[in-house]
Amino acid sequence: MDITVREMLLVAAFLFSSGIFIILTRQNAIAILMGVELLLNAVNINFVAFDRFLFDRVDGNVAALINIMLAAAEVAVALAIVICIFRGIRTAETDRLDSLRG
Amino acid sequence: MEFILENILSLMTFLPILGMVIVAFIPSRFTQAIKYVSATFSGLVFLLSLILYFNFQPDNRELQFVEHYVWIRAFNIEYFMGVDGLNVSLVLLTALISLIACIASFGIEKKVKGYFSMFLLLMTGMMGTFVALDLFLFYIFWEVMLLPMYFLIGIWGGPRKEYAAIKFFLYTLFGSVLMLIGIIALYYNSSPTTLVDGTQAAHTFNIMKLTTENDFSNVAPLFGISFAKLIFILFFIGFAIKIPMFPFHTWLPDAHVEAPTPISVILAGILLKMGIYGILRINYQILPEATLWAAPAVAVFGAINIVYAAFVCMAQEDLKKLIAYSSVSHMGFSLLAMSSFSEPGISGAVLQLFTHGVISPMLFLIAGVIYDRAHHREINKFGGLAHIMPEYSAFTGLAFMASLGLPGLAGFIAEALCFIGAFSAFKLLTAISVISVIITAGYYLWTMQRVFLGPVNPRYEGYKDLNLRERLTLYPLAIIIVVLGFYPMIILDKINPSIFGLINSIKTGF
Amino acid sequence: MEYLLLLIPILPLTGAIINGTIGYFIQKRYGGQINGIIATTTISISFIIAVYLFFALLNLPLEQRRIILNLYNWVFAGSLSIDFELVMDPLSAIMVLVVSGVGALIHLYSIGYMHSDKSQWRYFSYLNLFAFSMLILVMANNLILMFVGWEGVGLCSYLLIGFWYQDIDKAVAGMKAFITNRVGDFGFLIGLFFLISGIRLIEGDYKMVSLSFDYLKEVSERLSGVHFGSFALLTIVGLLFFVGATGKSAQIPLYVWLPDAMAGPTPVSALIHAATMVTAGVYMIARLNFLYVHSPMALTVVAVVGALTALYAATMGFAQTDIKKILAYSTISQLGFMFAAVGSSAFSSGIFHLMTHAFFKACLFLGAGSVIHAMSGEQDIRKMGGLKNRIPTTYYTFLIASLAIAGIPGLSGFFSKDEILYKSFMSASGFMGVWGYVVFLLLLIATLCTAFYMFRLVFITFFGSEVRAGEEVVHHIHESPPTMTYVLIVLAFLSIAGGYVGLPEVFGVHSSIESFLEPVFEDSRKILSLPSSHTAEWIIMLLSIFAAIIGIYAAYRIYYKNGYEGARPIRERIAPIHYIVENKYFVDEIYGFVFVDSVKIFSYLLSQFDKYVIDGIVNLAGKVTVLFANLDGLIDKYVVDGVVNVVAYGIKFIGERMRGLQTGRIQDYVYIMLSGGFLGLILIRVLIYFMK
Amino acid sequence: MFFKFLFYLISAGIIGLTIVTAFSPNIIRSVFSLLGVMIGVACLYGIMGSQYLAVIQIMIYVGGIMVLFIFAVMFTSKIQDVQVTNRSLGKVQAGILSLAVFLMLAFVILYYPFPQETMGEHQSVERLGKVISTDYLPFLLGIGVILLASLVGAITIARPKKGED
Repeated sequence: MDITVREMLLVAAFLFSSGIFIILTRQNAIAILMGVELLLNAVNINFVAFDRFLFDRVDGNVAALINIMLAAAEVAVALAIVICIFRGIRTAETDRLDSLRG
Repeated sequence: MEFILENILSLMTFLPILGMVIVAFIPSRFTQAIKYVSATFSGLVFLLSLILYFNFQPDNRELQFVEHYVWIRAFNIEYFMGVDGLNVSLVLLTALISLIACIASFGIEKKVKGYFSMFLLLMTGMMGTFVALDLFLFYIFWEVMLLPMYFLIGIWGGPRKEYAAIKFFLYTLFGSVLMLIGIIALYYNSSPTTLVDGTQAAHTFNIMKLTTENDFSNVAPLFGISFAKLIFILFFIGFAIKIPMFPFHTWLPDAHVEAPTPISVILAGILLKMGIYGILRINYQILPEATLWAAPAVAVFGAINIVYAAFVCMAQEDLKKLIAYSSVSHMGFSLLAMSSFSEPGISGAVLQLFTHGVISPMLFLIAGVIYDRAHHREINKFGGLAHIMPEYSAFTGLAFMASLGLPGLAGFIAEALCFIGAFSAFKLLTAISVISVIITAGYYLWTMQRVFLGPVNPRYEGYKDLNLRERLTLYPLAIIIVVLGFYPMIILDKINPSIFGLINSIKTGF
Repeated sequence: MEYLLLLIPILPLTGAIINGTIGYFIQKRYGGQINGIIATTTISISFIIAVYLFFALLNLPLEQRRIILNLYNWVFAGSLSIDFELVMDPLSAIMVLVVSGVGALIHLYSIGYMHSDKSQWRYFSYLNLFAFSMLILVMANNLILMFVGWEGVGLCSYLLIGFWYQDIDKAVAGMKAFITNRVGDFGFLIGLFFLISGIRLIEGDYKMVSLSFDYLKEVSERLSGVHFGSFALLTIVGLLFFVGATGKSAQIPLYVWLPDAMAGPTPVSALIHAATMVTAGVYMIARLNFLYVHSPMALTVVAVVGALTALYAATMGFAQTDIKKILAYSTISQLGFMFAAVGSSAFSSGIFHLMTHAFFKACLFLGAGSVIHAMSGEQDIRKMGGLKNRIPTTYYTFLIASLAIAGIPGLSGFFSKDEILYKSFMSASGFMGVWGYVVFLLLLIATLCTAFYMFRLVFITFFGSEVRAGEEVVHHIHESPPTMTYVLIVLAFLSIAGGYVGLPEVFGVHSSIESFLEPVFEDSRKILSLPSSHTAEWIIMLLSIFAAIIGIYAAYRIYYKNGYEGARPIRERIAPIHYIVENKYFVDEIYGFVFVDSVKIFSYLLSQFDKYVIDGIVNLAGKVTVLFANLDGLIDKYVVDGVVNVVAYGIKFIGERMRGLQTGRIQDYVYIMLSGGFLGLILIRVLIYFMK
Repeated sequence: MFFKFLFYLISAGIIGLTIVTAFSPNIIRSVFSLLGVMIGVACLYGIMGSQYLAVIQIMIYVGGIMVLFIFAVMFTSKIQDVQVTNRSLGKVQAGILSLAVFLMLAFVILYYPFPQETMGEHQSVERLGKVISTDYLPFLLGIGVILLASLVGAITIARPKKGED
């Protein structure tokens, strides 16, 4: 068993930057949410990795667990909003949602 | 049971807040649910107050059911609650009248949720004011009570509600500002002592400590006036507005006339009592010398209250205004009696708080009943109602008779004790005040005659007699009035020993 | 046995509660008679118990004739401890017998009299409540409890006078009665307060004080030494209590309510306003005899006022035409006799007259009720006449009672009135001095007047050839039902026999009522005794018989033939005086102006003062504050706000330049955020580099 | 060695699927590849010995969240013709920026002096359970409340208003 913490973290970092990339490029609100999910997963991997490789503790696991649950809550609300908006203006493109534009 | 008895005062004070939270979570469509939840919480508080009252040991002159913790250490503020003979009857009264008023509120239809939230908050404020024994805590509850009252009058009131609400608010706020100055002055002149957990404190807000460990008569004068006398005046004006004492009484008729019926009930039944209670608790206990100094003036104001308000009652056209002024007159009895420093006098004054606290709510409920039907309260426009609404008329008769001090009903014993006590100190003043016995009979019977007797006014034909809600509020009060008339010892038993202690402490300095 | 005492007042109370709560349904379902029967039963049982207790009392030795029931500690505050205590001693016993006995008869009578009324349940409830209050009044063993009854009977009187409240005049009459009584209570209460502070003065602050009559008797000796200013305490107290008594017992100056009180149903007038309630003042003074004997001055005032009232009210009876009002003035007059008696320290004579008066005046009122019943509600004697043969039972009983009140020998009124005349005469040589003769003379003239106005009434009403009323009324005239006539017969019998319990000493027998009451009054007699003279008694007896006969003869001369019209020549000759007397000396009008109107005006002025001056000051303060606030507002707007506005405009300017950044696109924000982050990082790195 | 191999395999899968997610113009494909990523992450947890977390990951992400995503996509478009545009804008700048982020993270990861790696005992479910139900109990309760509240909120938001279809 010689996986190192660095390798694990690199995978997470990749996920993280991919998430940012998705958020930056996509117009569709659902797609943006997917990017956010990627970010959260990357962070979770980090938590678990630190727990596993550096400290003999489970606090990171707990944090990851809470993160997952929060993500669930967040997604539920966010998708509800998306559906609500879609029903109103028949689009999920965030570019069109500029009623609040300054 | 053990838990309840140990925390009964906090429970009684904060249960309504819990009720308020629950009410806040009920959607405002479910008005019935809101009403029943509020009534349940009022009922619970009343139940607790009964437990408290019958577990109260009158012969033990110590404070009972004490809850005493350090609250804000930085300012030596303590969470200190307790009951003795002075406030135990008032706690019972508060719970009782709140319950009655809550039932009477079932008729409210406008913004029910907001109304009951405010109502429950008001209950907390009132209960807290009566049981707090730390000046700061007392002040907080005193102010907590003010806000809901403002909204209750200002939103659910009659045509001139804004004027009345603002008048009430400003008057009371003016009083409480003076009181706050007094509280701070007392705090900074109190001697070092220990808090309840044994830590040292340079100053204290604890009323009991201020009473027993401090003598304010020796503090250096302020602005050329003796410190104790100045503080006495500050507190006294603050409380006098609440009583209300002539010439600070003009908020009361307006507030009563504009307030919805249950709020009038609360105002007359509980809020007015706070003035007298505050004077007895704070002025009398903490500043005995100044109290002795001020007693003749207080007695004069009491006599003016009694006679002046009685005369003003004669000329009133509005039923509610008449009852409001009669409240002013009746609070004068307490004021006059307690400045005599005799035991019958002060016992009578405290008993008067209770009996008036039962009778005047009944009167306001009665005024509310007729207002609900006729939508006006002009005495001269009625006539012959006794024929249309016999049960209602019977209750009105009972309440009027009780209020004019008919022996055998609750009002008499209290008034007689007040007069007996006062007469030993102020013969002429009391004799003048007794004139009110005639005037009171005059205005009540005249009202009775104009509203209920005489030929039936066809305009009011077909009015329904009391409904269930009105019966639920009037019957208990009527029963209490009769029972207290024949057995006033229910109350007197509990208050007597403490009164004895209070008078001794005044007469011997402290 | 003590608990039987409690039953006496409680039974009528039970009746009152039953009739007051479910009586309405009873009447609706079974008819009003049932209400009447309930009420009558309760009070009758009370009467039976009272009789039993009376005999039980007689069986006790003289010194121990007291039954006391201490129920519970009623009021306790400071050094004041008042018990709820009932007592049955000879004085109470007589009062209880009169109240429950006459009361029971009148309840019975009412069943017939009220049979067509719609709210009999209310009537009988009030009547029973009255009986309860009156019994409490006479059985109370302390002043405060007595006051409960005292006010309770006042309340019932108010309720019953205004029983037919839809007639506003009747309602007003009730109110007048209550408020006039309250004026008396004002005096009574202040007297009470004086008494208590006097007791505190001699007992100190810490001795327990109960206001029971035994206790008062005990301290009365010491109290007689207390003075407030230049007045003896007991004089002040006595006079103030008497003020209370004038209210309740309709004496000068507070008698005005009683004639108006005749607005109530006739049995009520008989029970409350003739036989029982109005005698409460007399009872009170007799009960407090031990206080009064220490103050001859108070007693003198009582006697003189009583005698004045006796004459004054009798003269007012001359010109009245309402049958009930004549009887009302007669009652006031007779009460004056009683006060004269107790004022002359002849307490037992006063009580004796109280008792006989209860019989014959109840009989008269009920007779009048029967007449009114027969006349279909007509009360004006000018419209009556010749009723003798049409309603014979009523006529004979009425005649007997009239003879009794006029003081014809052999009937009860003669014995009691004669006793009063004699005692008041003797008091002149006792403590009263010349005032005693004044009282005696006034009473003697009043006796004459009594005989005159009573027989004026009898002659106008019952004699003459025809009834002076309309055809229909005449057609309806009928004797009353048996429940009413039997009561009349019983009362007429009592009007005759009642006097024989108090035969005068000159007949060589001992007055049994006087000896029965002896335990109550004997201590007082030791302090204040009247001399006795048999010669004087004979002479006075003859004088009073003479006066009565003159009065009756005068009435016969004037009224026998032509009824009311027979007095026309005299009336015309003294027209102005008649006018004044007919209008009751305008006392009502004067009182109305001096007290009622002035109070109304005064209270109106005060309320205006309250509204415009006191509240005006408050509102003015409010307005001034608002004015200041406005001024302040102006400053705020142009000075303080000016500065603020400059800042705000600056920010607005910048904001408008910056708003382009606010695209609303998430992507832009992320760009900016990340780029900013990087820039920040680089900046920090550079800074660190240079710091090193 | 087996784990190492497995790790590389999974990592490669994750990376590949992530790239598909990021670049596919078809949103359905994006969603499904994201699903794959999630499963991969769950496998990573498993490799690291947090079996419990792996199960949770699969249950919540795969079973819950991803299904939600799919539903959301379907609600916002007609399933037959995938009209839902998945346009991407400014790929170049975004690429530069995200690459910069990745490089920075990689730099930190590679050069940060991590402490000595310790291989503790298994991150057993038992241990996790103990910690959650003692030290972290309030958090757990709080999360529960938040979850409830957000679900209620989501329903309220997504429910058609009266008068609408």
